Amino acid sequence: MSADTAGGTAADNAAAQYRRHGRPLWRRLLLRTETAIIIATILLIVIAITTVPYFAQPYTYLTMILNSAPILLMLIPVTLIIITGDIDLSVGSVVGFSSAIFGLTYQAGVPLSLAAVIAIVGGGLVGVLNGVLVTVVGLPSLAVTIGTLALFRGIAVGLLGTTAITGFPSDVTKFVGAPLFVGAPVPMVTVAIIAVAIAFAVLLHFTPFGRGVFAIGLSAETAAFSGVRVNRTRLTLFILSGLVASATGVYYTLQYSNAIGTNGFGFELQVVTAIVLGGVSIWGGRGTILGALAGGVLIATLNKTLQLAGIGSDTISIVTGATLIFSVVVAGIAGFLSRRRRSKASAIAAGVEKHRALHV
Amino acid sequence: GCAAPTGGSTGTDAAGGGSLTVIPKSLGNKYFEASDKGAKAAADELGLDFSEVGPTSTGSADQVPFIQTAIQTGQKAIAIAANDPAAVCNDLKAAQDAGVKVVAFDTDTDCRDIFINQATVDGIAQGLVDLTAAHLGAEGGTIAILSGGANAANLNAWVNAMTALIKAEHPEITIAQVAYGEDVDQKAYQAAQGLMQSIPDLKAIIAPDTVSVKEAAHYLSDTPQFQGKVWVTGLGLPSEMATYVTSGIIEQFGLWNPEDLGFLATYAADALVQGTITGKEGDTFTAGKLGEFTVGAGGEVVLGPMFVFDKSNVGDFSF
Amino acid sequence: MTDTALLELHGVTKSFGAVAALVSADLTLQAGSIHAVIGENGAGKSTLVKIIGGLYRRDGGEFLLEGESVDFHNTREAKAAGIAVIYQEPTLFPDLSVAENLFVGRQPYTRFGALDRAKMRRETRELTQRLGVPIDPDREARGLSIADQQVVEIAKSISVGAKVIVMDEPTAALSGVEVERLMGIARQLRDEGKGLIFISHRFDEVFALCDVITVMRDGSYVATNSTTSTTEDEIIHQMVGRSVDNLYPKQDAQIGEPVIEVEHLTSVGVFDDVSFTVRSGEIVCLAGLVGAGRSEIARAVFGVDPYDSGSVRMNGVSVPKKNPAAAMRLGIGFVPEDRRKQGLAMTAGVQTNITLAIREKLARFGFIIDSLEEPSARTWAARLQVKMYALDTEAQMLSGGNQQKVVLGKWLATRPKLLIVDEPTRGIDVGTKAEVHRLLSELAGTGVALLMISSELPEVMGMADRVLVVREGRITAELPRATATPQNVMYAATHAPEVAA
Amino acid sequence: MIVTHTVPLGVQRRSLLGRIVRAREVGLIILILALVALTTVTQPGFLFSEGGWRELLRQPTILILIALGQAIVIITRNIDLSVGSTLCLSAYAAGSLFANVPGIPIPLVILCGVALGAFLGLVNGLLVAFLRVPSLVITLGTLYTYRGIAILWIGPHFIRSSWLPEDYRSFGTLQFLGVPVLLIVVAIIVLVIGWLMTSRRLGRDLYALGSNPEAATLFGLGERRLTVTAFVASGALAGLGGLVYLAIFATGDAQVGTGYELQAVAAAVVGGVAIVGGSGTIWGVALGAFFLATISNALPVLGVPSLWQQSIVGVLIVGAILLDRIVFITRIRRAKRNGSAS
Ligand SMILES: Nc1ncnc2c1ncn2[C@@H]1O[C@H](COP(=O)(O)OP(=O)(O)OP(=O)(O)O)[C@@H](O)[C@H]1O
Ligand SMILES: Nc1ncnc2c1ncn2[C@@H]1O[C@H](COP(=O)(O)OP(=O)(O)OP(=O)(O)O)[C@@H](O)[C@H]1O
Ligand SMILES: [Mg+2]
Ligand SMILES: [Mg+2]
Repeated sequence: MSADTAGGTAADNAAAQYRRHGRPLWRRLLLRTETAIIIATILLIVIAITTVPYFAQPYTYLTMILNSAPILLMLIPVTLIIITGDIDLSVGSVVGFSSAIFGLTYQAGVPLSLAAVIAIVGGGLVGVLNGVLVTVVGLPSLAVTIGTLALFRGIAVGLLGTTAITGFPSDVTKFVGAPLFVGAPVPMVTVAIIAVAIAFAVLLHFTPFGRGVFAIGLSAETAAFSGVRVNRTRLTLFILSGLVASATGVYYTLQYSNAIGTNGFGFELQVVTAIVLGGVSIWGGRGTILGALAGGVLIATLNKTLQLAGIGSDTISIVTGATLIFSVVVAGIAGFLSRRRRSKASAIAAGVEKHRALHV
Repeated sequence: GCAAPTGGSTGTDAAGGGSLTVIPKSLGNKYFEASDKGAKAAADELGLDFSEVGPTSTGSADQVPFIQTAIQTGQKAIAIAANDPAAVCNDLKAAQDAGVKVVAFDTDTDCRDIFINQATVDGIAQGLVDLTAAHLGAEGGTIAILSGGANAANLNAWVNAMTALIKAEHPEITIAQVAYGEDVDQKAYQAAQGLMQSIPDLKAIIAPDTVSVKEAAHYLSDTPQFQGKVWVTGLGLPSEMATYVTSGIIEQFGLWNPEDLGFLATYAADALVQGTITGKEGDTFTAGKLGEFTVGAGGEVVLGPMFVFDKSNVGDFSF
Repeated sequence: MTDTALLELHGVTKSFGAVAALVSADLTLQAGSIHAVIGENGAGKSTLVKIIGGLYRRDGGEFLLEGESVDFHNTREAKAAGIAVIYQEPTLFPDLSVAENLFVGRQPYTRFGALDRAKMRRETRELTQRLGVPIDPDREARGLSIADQQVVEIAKSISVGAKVIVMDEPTAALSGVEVERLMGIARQLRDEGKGLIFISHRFDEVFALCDVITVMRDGSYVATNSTTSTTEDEIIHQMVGRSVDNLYPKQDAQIGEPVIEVEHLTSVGVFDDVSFTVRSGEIVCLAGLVGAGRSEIARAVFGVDPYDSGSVRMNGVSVPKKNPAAAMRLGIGFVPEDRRKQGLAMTAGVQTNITLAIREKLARFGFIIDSLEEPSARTWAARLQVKMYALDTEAQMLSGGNQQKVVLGKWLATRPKLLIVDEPTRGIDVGTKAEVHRLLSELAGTGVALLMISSELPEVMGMADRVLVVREGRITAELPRATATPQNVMYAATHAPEVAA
Repeated sequence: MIVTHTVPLGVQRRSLLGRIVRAREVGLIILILALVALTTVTQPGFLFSEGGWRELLRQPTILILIALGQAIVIITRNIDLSVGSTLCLSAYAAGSLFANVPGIPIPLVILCGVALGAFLGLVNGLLVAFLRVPSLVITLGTLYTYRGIAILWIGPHFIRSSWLPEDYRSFGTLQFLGVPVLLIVVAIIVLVIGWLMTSRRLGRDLYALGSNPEAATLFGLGERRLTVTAFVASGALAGLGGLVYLAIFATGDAQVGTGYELQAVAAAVVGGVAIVGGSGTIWGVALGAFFLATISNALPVLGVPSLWQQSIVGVLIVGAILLDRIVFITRIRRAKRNGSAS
């Protein structure tokens, strides 16, 4: 209630009186999940370097990124989908699907690069299917992508059967896993991840299209009334997700020089985990690419640290789950306290927002 | 599952020796828990610093991080049963480049110094087919194969060998179908049901996978109508099969001693580290109580022939 | 209860963080009376209501119910104490049947321990009949008209035997007939000895219905007057601290060429063969009853809804179907009727909302950044004198009137050639209303064509150059300003076309 | 989904919804009968053999139980992804109780298994209700955590059929008038829950909450209590599912129930529960679960190659929801043609 405009003060000096932001900069920067996650990651690395033997080696970071590259790649477009309030659980199966197509076409004598293109296009088509079922037919994306999750995993397994296609040119597979330059702590794929991340970050945060994406997540109806091509946008995102996932499939196949139907099994939940850990609201409308990536990196670092500390993967999955819960619980408590101040109305607003909790 | 209820890894700091990391296909798998037990025993004898780590799932690349860790923590040797030989190859190579000796057991991979084979592929195929053929007798009949994971390299090798063998030596036997239980109880159970119901004159099922053979036996014991009609054999764990063998549902099934497998793998690893063997054909080394072994063609060491269990002995084994 | 008031509030305060919603609110409600609370948008009326209803807890002050001091922790307690609140947006459960909505939380059981649906059905039918609005008890609540939803809410409050019934802007979404019906019900309840609190921005209603009027300004009590002994001007003066001389500052604009031409627009089952044109500088009003299908027509023209046949042309260029983006490019703007669901992203900041519709225009080389958006957000928020703390204040934190201003700003920012406004002053106080009207006629003055949907006859009379009356999805009459009297409009809105024509 | 309904559509839905819901259950029954008939024609043993009949009727029981719980949660506009892990934990808990406490009464073990499930559900419920954290995130977290605990706890051990008392094992195959007792038990549970959801305040409140949480808060319906209740129910049913699993398979290791969560959601959706909450019937869900389970039961019998079975399941899931939607849309179209707008 800053500008007392009763009696019609001149518009421009009224304009001058509006603050740009309700909360001071430090609160806006520090009190957000992205920051918390990034800080947590850095802290973890520091602790690991000082306490975990063998951690402080380029090889650690190299392998860390190599192991998490598929997840980091896939989560980027899925982040946008979640911001619109939808969800795509089929990405893991798309990895297997494109891996199968890639392997089979290559085995059939198609040149590697062409095979890759075919596989990626295949993944794009899965995206089209998801998108059409969600937008044109109007089915909930959660249901649709659970279905396609089963479907395309099935097709991948069916296509390849017991065969594992392995004979990929070793120079390529070597290149894929190689460090950026001799002794570099990061592999080649880092470039790809960063490139994709920047492309999508710009798309999401600095284009009208991206503004539309957020608007859809905030209120699809309002977005539609504001000239956002809601369904077109959602369809586009599903296709992008399909393309990136299948590209990941090709990469994954080469990284482990092996095309089998089970490639990428269970990735979908890892992807969603990283994204929500990165502060993207599963209700849509809020989130950043940076945060989602940070979430992915944090999980990767956790795994690496625990493995080097000789802790078994059973404990690792507990830690992963606990971290995820902890992150939202902290946010929840923060919200709980601020709701105390901001009254129930916003609590109800939260309730309202909850409406979209599962409009996915 | 995991190594011990206490946590994913067990480290015993014994003096001298080298350090050995054993990476099973997945933690909590009964078969590999047994082999790891043997490996640990051997490690203690040899005074190796022993650790067993591995994934909880059997995804193709799930073992990779543990290989990387082994390299980083400067292990002297790795003994691995690869879920996906191709997927772990690059990192195993890296391990070898880093001077880590790589022993493959249970499942072979191209990137290793030596492969400890529980029994030759042909040996296993021969064993199972002989059991079945003996049961079916001269008039033979229709059989089915119920395997485990569709991508398990060793299972596929055995299945192929059996198919070839039957073609070659047993014209009276026809294989109607190869189904996959995917290492999941429920799937294996339903697959067994499917085979018995959908193949009218099914005489026998060969299940070269511990989960599959157990569930096949289980379905049989639940379903008297097929008892005596369908004969089930395969590779199973005595501890799991005991009930079915004692109740007469199952007459015979094969396996080797997984504890010995791990035991031998560990001795081989140690021999490699000590330099007593290099993994080339003709090398010989002694594996404690198991006696002397010779490295065969392609750097393969064979534990021994398949062991057949029946009423008389099934109770005597802990694994 | 002769002299103890039914409900008393003294010096009640409530603030939300930095915002002081209530500074010192007073209210004394007698049984058997209808008590109006009026004030500008943001004066604190709804906040007061929410405190009475137990949704908020007051920070300070007295709250007496039948002389007893009370302090509700939640809506349950308030209900139990005999207070029923009917919020502006009815809060029914769309998937439950009307009967179940009436009895939710206190359904009767048969002796077999199952819900006694027969009983619920019976009582629902009785209640709605008694209110003169029979509604099928087994019908899902989803899709009930706002008016019917309110009837259900009222029936609910009666059946729980509430002593105090609070209605926060119940008439905002209703048309004349429905308002009349509601008033009838209200009087009936008063005569049964209940105390009613009635919030509205429409003076005609307040004066027609209420016995006492309490005025609030900026969260403080101003005065309480008996309806018989006060005048509209006096009240307005108390409300805004100045006199609003002209509520309909209609300035005659230069009416030019047709901007939009709609021909034979038909959407099966919704509206039928709708044709009209709006010229530059002209204000055309779509009048009619709620449910007549005016919004649907507007939505179809703008392209959010599809239509089956007919054509829409902007300055001769045909506007593609079902494509708001294209319509906007051709210069159409649309202020929708439901600002919460269609006009605003409630959880987003004011800036985000204002610049949403012009994001493409603001972009440079296809890219857009905050600093490109801020200036226009500032300008438009200021030009409409939006009361807010900062540009990133969430829309849901603004009072109704200010929210509506943000929506208007959002669309004025697109600099439309044709602006469609659906119920532009719904739930807006006189002061702001006058502003909005001035704004709209200024807009017309600059040659913008205006298509206005309103259920408020005075507004229609005051603003329109031409009135198109819609009845059951058809345009039943076209009345130039001169002949558009309330009688004619209502007649056309309620009678078959040929009679009206 | 976030497709917005403009008023006329909304109006349509109201008048049609009842019919559509009914149509869905009928549709599912037809689908199931068709599937069974088809399979039986090709393999009479599928139905007309003591073994086939039994499996047909008892295999679905596990999925039905967890789908019921899932449905209750989804109806309140939440989701529970932790059911698979919960099932695993309670199955092993029961198993090891039998093993370690010789002669422990079976009902007590069942009670413990269910109680454990309910407790795990309670944890989910409390986190979701009191911190207003999206259930998808919380239960995704507990999916990992519970599974990790299971692996850590169970480790190399596994339930050996020899652990279980003979009565319990035979319970899996026990039949009453030719119907597996397991199915009878589950059927009773379905009826009870169905009755609770349709004819008791609690059930209606759950629907109300999912139908309009904002109104529920304004109304003071006890949002938190209801949310917690729903998750406890889901956990308890998953726990019971674990006990049924134990009875049927008499075995189990740390991987039991992996991936059940998505099956349960699929079953609920196929059974007609709107993912946005507020609508859907328990009967529909039970049928949906039965349908999905029967698919994976029938495909091997039909002799479909193992490797292609999953893709067929996928097609059928997508097909089922798609079909349902198409029926819905065409009905609206028809209704609109008839101009029954209002
Ligand atoms: N939950 C909230 N958080 C912060 N500020 C709030 C909240 N609710 C209301 N306000 C502020 O308190 C003031 C009073 O709001 P209120 O809704 O009571 O006004 P009102 O009289 O109902 O206005 P209208 O006539 O438009 O409904 C406004 O300035 C509003 O911005
Ligand atoms: N038949 C109906 N069923 C359900 N709700 C209705 C119906 N008709 C109208 N409504 C409600 O009343 C509002 C106005 O009705 P509608 O838009 O159809 O006609 P209108 O003449 O545009 O009314 P308004 O004067 O509100 O613009 C709608 O937004 C809707 O919420
Ligand atoms: Mg208000
Ligand atoms: Mg309207």
